[in-house]
Amino acid sequence: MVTLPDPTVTPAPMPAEGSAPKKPFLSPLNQRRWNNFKRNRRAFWSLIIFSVLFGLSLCAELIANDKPILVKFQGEFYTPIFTFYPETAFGGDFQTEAPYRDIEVQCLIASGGLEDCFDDPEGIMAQAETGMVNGQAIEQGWAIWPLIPYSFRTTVDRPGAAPLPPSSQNWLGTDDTKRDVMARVIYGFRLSIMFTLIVTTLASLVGIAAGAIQGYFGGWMDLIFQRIIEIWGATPALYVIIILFAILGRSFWLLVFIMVLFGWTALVGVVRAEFLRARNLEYVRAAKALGVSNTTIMFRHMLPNAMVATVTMLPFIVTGTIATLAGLDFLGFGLPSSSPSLGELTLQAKQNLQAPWLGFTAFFVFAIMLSLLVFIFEGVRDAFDPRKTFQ
Amino acid sequence: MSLLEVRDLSVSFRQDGKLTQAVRGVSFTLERGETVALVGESGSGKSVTALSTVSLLGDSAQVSGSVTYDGQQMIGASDALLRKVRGNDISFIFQEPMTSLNPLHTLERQLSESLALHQGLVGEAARKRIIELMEKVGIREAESRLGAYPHQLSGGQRQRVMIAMALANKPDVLIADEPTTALDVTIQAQILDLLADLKRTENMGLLFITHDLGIVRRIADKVCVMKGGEIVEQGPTAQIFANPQHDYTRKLLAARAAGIPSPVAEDAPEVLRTDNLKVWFPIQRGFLKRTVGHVKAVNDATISIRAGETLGIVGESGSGKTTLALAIMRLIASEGGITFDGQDVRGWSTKRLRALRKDMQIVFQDPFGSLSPRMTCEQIIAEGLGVHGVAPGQDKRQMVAEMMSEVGLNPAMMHRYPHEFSGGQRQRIAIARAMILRPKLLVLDEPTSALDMTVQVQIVDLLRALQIKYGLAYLFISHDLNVVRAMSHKMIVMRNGDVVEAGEAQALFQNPQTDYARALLAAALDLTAA
Amino acid sequence: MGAYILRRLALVIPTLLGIMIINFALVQFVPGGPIEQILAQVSGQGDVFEGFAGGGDAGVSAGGADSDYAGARGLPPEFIAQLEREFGFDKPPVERFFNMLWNYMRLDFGTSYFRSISVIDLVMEKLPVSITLGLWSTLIAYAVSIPLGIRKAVNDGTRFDTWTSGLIIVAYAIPGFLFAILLLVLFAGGSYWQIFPLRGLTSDNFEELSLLGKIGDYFWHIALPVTASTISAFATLTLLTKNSFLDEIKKHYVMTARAKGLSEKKVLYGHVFRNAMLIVIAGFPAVFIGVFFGGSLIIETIFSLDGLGRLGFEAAVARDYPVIFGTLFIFGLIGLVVGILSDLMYVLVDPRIDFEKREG
Amino acid sequence: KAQQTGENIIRAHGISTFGDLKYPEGFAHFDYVNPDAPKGGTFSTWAFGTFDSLTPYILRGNAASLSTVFYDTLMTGSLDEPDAMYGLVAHTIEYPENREWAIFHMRPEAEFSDGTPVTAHDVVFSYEALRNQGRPAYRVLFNDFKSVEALDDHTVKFTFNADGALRELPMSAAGLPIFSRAYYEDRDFAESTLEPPLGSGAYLLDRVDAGRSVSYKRRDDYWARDLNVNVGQNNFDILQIEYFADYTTAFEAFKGGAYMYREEFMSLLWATGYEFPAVQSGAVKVETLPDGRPAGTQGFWFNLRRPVFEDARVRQAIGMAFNFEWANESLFYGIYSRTDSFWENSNMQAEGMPSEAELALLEPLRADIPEAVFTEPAFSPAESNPATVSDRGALRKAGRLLEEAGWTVGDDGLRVNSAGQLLRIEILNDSASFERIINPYVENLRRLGVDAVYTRVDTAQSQEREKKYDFDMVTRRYSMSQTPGIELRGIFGSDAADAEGANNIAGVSNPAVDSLIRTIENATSREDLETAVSALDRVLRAMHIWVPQWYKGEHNIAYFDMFERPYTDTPPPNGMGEVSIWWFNPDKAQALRAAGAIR
Ligand SMILES: Nc1ncnc2c1ncn2[C@@H]1O[C@H](COP(=O)(O)OP(=O)(O)OP(=O)(O)O)[C@@H](O)[C@H]1O
Ligand SMILES: Nc1ncnc2c1ncn2[C@@H]1O[C@H](COP(=O)(O)OP(=O)(O)OP(=O)(O)O)[C@@H](O)[C@H]1O
Ligand SMILES: [Mg+2]
Ligand SMILES: [Mg+2]
Repeated sequence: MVTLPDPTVTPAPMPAEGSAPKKPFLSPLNQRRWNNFKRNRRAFWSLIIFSVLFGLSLCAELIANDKPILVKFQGEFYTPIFTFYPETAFGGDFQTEAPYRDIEVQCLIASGGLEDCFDDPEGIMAQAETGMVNGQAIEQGWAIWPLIPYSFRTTVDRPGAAPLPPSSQNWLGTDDTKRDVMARVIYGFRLSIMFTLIVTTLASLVGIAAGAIQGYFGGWMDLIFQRIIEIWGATPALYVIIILFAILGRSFWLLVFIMVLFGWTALVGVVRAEFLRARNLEYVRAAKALGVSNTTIMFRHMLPNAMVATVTMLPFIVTGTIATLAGLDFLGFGLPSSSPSLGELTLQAKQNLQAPWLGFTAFFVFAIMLSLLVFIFEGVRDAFDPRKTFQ
Repeated sequence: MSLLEVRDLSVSFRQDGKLTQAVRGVSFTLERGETVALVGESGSGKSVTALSTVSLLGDSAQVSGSVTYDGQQMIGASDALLRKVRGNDISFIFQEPMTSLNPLHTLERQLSESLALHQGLVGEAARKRIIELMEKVGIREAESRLGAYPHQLSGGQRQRVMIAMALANKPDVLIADEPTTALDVTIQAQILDLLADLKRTENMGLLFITHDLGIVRRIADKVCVMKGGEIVEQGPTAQIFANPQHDYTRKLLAARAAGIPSPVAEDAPEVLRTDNLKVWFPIQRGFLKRTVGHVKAVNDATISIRAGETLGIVGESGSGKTTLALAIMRLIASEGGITFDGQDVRGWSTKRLRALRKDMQIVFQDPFGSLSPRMTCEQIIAEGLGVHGVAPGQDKRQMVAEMMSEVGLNPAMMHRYPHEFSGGQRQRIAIARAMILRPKLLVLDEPTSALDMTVQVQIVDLLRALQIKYGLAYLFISHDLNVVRAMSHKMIVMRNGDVVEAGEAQALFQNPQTDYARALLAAALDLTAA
Repeated sequence: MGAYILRRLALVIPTLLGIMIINFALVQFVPGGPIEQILAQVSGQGDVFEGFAGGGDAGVSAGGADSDYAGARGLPPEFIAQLEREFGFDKPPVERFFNMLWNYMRLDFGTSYFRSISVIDLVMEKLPVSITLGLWSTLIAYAVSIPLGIRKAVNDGTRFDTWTSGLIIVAYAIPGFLFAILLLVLFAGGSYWQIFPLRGLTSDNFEELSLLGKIGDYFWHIALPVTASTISAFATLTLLTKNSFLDEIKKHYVMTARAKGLSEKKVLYGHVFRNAMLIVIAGFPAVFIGVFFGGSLIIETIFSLDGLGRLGFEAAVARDYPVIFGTLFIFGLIGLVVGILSDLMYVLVDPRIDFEKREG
Repeated sequence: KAQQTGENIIRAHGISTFGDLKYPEGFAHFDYVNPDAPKGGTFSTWAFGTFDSLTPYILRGNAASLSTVFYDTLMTGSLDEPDAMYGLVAHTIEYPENREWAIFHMRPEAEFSDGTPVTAHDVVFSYEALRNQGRPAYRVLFNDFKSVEALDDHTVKFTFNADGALRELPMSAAGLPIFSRAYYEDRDFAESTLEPPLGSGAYLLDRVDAGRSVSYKRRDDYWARDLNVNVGQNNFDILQIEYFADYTTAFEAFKGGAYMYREEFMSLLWATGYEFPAVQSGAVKVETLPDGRPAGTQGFWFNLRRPVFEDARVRQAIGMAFNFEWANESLFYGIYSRTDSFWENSNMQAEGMPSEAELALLEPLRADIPEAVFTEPAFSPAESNPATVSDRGALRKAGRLLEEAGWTVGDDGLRVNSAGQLLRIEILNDSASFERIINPYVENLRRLGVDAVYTRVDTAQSQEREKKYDFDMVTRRYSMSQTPGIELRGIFGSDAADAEGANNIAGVSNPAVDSLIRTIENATSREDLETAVSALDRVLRAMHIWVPQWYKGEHNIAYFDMFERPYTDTPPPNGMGEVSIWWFNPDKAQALRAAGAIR
């Protein structure tokens, strides 16, 4: 049998031909997609920035906290972020957790636990720098503080009425409860992103699957399923939230659950429509002829081609989820108000027009997050577009 | 000044950062009233050359060189100029009619658009002209077909719509990229006559891309032979045929599917039989889609194939061949019995059928449409292996590479997406996909229509070899009676959904019983003889 | 198809029934009911909008208000019992449910617990606001987004694409109510430019205006709220259009259309549009109805517009069950019909589509 | 002075709780009015939300602000006495000393705006309408009414239940609005409507734009226009109320001159918002005026039914963790003052050590009263350090109290008792504006080792939980009367401690308190009353049944400089009378208009 070499292609050695089964990390196709993605500079950098931001926010406790990362006290090391120490451990008088931000406690740490700290902490601390207090040698201690010495629930000691404008102490000012906005944004970013990623992933998976099944099989499956969704869609989420909150108490995971419960229908319609159309296409018939199972046809053959709407909407569903959360916070049905939610920040921005830094912060966080997501997903779309070519 | 002059045309495609050159340094001219035939190996750049004449290639293509129409430079021309020229002065018949029609527009709309655009013809006048055009290209009951959507037409019907569309405005230049592949010989002859007519009366220049050397000999004034992106030889038709210079040309002229299939063992078991198979498509009208009648696509088809046997199906375009094939594969609803491998699969659930699918495969008439656009060639060919757990433990990629070589594709292209192949290459991917499973029954719906002679011979040889080796049964649908003859043991002739004649292939060829079959075979001989 | 439509229509009733059952059951578990709401009002609390309308200063604002003297004495149990009787809570839930169904069957949706107005009238009262906000913002969003998305698809990756993306994303990211407040303070408040009115759909003297004056007055009033509610609406639609077009624009039939010599616009709108925009087109009935029955709680609040957004929220929080059930029923019914229309649109857009069961 | 007739029947032109009246029969006008106040102009202010009804007396509907102006009452109060009433529709009231009934003699000239006379039958009808279909407040009130009958066309007699709050009942009766019986013959009193109602009052409906604005116009033919109780009052031609659904919008509207008068309730706006152009140019006057009424009694109330709160030391300690000084400076712009008494901002609140008179009341009850009442000055929360939320000193003291009460700190920094039970309290709240106050408080409590949680629910749910006493701490505000009486039973009485849905939210159940309430109810003179209230205040404060919050004893107002009033900077104690005794100065208005400040 003659094999005609294809003239248009510079004969390249077969990848992985004959050689040992050393599989590359990515299949060639995925490699091609990844290369396409990388070639979209905007998407690529968005992904990097987003990952860095998210990664940083994951260690929010180390970046913004009202406890030191590391304390040396009387020769011993303490890690307050991870362990509970009563104030008495540092020579204080409370058995409750040491309030490390209190000047007294800072003095105790610096001076190795001198009683005098309760009377004149500033003075003792100044002396402690020298290693001698009132003529006596002390065991000097120190504490390493996070970059932002506030947690999301720490009230800042700064004179004046909240919200306080940005200053060297609070880079983005404080909110209306005198909490550091920067710290809250860091934690809030993490919380919102975690929340939305979990919710979006779950809701989209369920929604896409449901839409796919309905659109693909049609008939009674579609008819009944759609009615169920209609009934479900007419259920006032607010009441379900109220009921579940009343029974189970407000919590992150409960809200996740509720949002998935009510969020999954968002994609069903579009996916169903795309599938209703795509199931008539020739390549689906071809796949059937090949004996490919329904699930594989749906998810390998049809979904990638029916994903336009989904991929386009995903970043918006992601931010939309944050917005919904914000809306719930707004109406008082969201996360507990001490939680660092971006929604609460926007609400405060509305309530405090005289404090524009709140609104600007909220806006920038949303804008940055959304832009990054949109650009990333644009890159993903392009990467999966077989016809997309890059210069 | 020539009507169309191509100078030093080169085209490269960008994929994944690399450039691959598809056409290099192609030059030729086309005069008024002249027919230039572009022949050559599948994947040699014919379609790309044709498309670049009016800048229809996508963004990924880089075109250099010059193409002038009537003295106007087309490469890099303004949109306005291109728009004026396209459709009116230079018309196109695309290679793949199945995917080239807007799926959501009715025939009437597709056709009337050109008329309205360049001739300002609307309303009743346009309608009359459309019907006239459709009848010219041999679509019967044209009036009732006006409201049909492309997916309701057979492959050949779609191709004819494409042709009608191209001819609607009486262009100066017609570029026809394999315009008759899906047509039976009778219609083919009719179309060729029509083209010749136009050429004569309107002084039209015709750039004709085809694999059918018979046609070339019959209508071309000049022939350009392409291989590997270059024109390796060009000259007047008679000269080329009489005295080919290039190796490839010689090989091409010599190639021809010949011989007859080796006989089937007497005791070969029956793989498939159908009993009075019937497929009627409802004709629906109005918003509520009331059924007002039926297109009787297949009526009472009773066939049977044994292992190692090939059943050839011929018949005019639209006679129900594809429909029959699909029904046998249980891909569309049908009435009547289907027995596969001794089991009556009529009432089987799709799930149950799935296991059987390994043993019954089909090569679709529309290869492009049948390839998932977002899967690479490798994934497409290998998919069946995974689904059916064929040859576990073997390196799938290796198997795919071998299969690709066998059908004449360079395995290095396995990471490309379907749209990055030529028409013939796609067809071969579809064949490879089916063959890699070594099914007991293979339905081939016009599997060689887009292949040049050399590759065609290769494929026919391959099919025959595999048939002998594995005892495969083929259902072979084709308009190319040569190939049918070379492949088939038995044969049926279809017309308007009915099987009008059935029997041993050789006997039928020698001695057709019905008028229809006789006419069909005569036309074929006529064409080849011309 | 006819059979399918019949099936769909036949399913409307069980679906509605399902909606009513679920909601009725749900409501049985909601802590606090209309009576609690009345009690709260009696003791001077319970304004449902206070929380986000920016009011309230931790209770002090309630000062001076003549709160009910009786609030200090506690309501007599007989009174509560009487209220329960009035609201029908003395009957078992099942009986109440069937009563309600019976009434609904006669298209009697009852009256609000808290106002002497039938649910239908209440909805009608709020409609103008909702229609105004919905209609104009939808129109604007569609009129801008679709052409923009198409242009972005054609110019994919160019500078134009980048900056328009940036713009719509930023617009989307602006919290709508902040933007609304900003507009209000800048263009309607007393500190900057007092160009637009602060609230309402029309002026006090609307009746006396000439027709042209009326139209002008109307648009003058809705300029700010519509701007505020539209600002974020472009992003999704634009990008959806763009991406759908990107998917479609390189297909063969587009090449065919080009080869016919059609202008780019005709190719895009005449050929690609219908193929690419199935979802958008078919979603239109829903959007269109959304226009009528959508509500934007916060925009309505800020511009003191009394629309369905506020009605819905108020009814939910105040536990005004007749209003809740009534609106649910009416909107549910309309939603179901629109669902059918929207599915028919699919078929109209793409004749290949059907809803029959497919052999897998 | 009221004149005595026969067997202790009193006939007078007015009535008050203890019988003392500032104004004699035939007085010319109230002291606080300007009898020559010019009539004219428009007074406009704003209201929150929307309205859909003009009848404020029924449950249905959201009545428009000021929609009581349509109606006259039998008698009317004065702004400079706590509880005195003088004849309006009635010229004379007649009642026995024990006040078991009251007869009102009505002025024959009184007429509704359609010219029909106001008769005793209308009063009876009004009573019945309110009793059967009116707001719940009336039904509660009418529990103490035995009957109302028209003795003749112009004489109506109210008879009260002997065990009711007889001291106040005649005044309650005198304050009822009078509806026209004829008018309601073909109308349903219980339905809310925007139809202009028929009354006999000084104003008529001018125009109503449903939900957006309502205005009332002065009647020139008002029958009581020159009556002494009305002299110098009802000066504006038009009273107009603009509705806004959003506070910011409302404020912006004021800045832009959409309405002319605004009382500011938000510290935030008051502190930061009033520097807009119109203020700077002097077109808008910004003033702070004292408020003479008892401030609302607002605080976090403990649910004394809960075992954790059994020990008063626990309650006191939890109170100490609330740093009001910080909150005031950090959250309220320093505008509020700390509440320490239940009768804040009034002379009834307890001060220092108990007086002789108080001791006389308290001594017999000593057994049931915390000892501190006798040994320490009336309890006031200690001041905390405003610079930081958690005042170490306060927390240290609180911690000590908790330790004494047996709650010691465990290994995780939270307090447990000897039974190993966690000191856990839940603060229930339904209002967004409290979050910023509760959150730091909760943080502070946690620092104290109290496992405090904060739960936000919606109003109906919070009402339900309060009704069932399912909370540990909750914010509640009671408006205290200037003449406290029987309502105290509801708030602090042991009868109300356990009944579901009662008003005694804290669940106070103490015989001494009950006894003091009875003393208050039965007080026969204002001095006695004040002594008893002050004693009760002292006792309640020593019991630590709440964590008092804050109050604002003043009005913050801003208005376009076109209104004038009969006082300079001390309004009558019971109100500023901005709609009733202020008047319009057209010259000033003209000047403003000329300056472009208003349109
Ligand atoms: N979905 C459909 N709805 C209605 N009619 C259809 C449909 N599919 C095919 N037909 C009609 O059925 C007839 C047979 O079509 P079929 O595709 O089987 O023809 P064919 O023999 O394969 O022709 P060709 O050689 O042109 O491919 C044609 O007239 C075609 O128009
Ligand atoms: N978009 C594309 N990207 C990359 N390569 C392409 C693309 N389109 C075509 N090619 C390659 O260019 C070469 C020429 O293709 P062309 O379609 O012109 O072949 P052809 O001569 O028409 O063949 P056939 O007879 O099979 O239709 C082929 O090797 C094909 O694989
Ligand atoms: Mg080709
Ligand atoms: Mg066919």
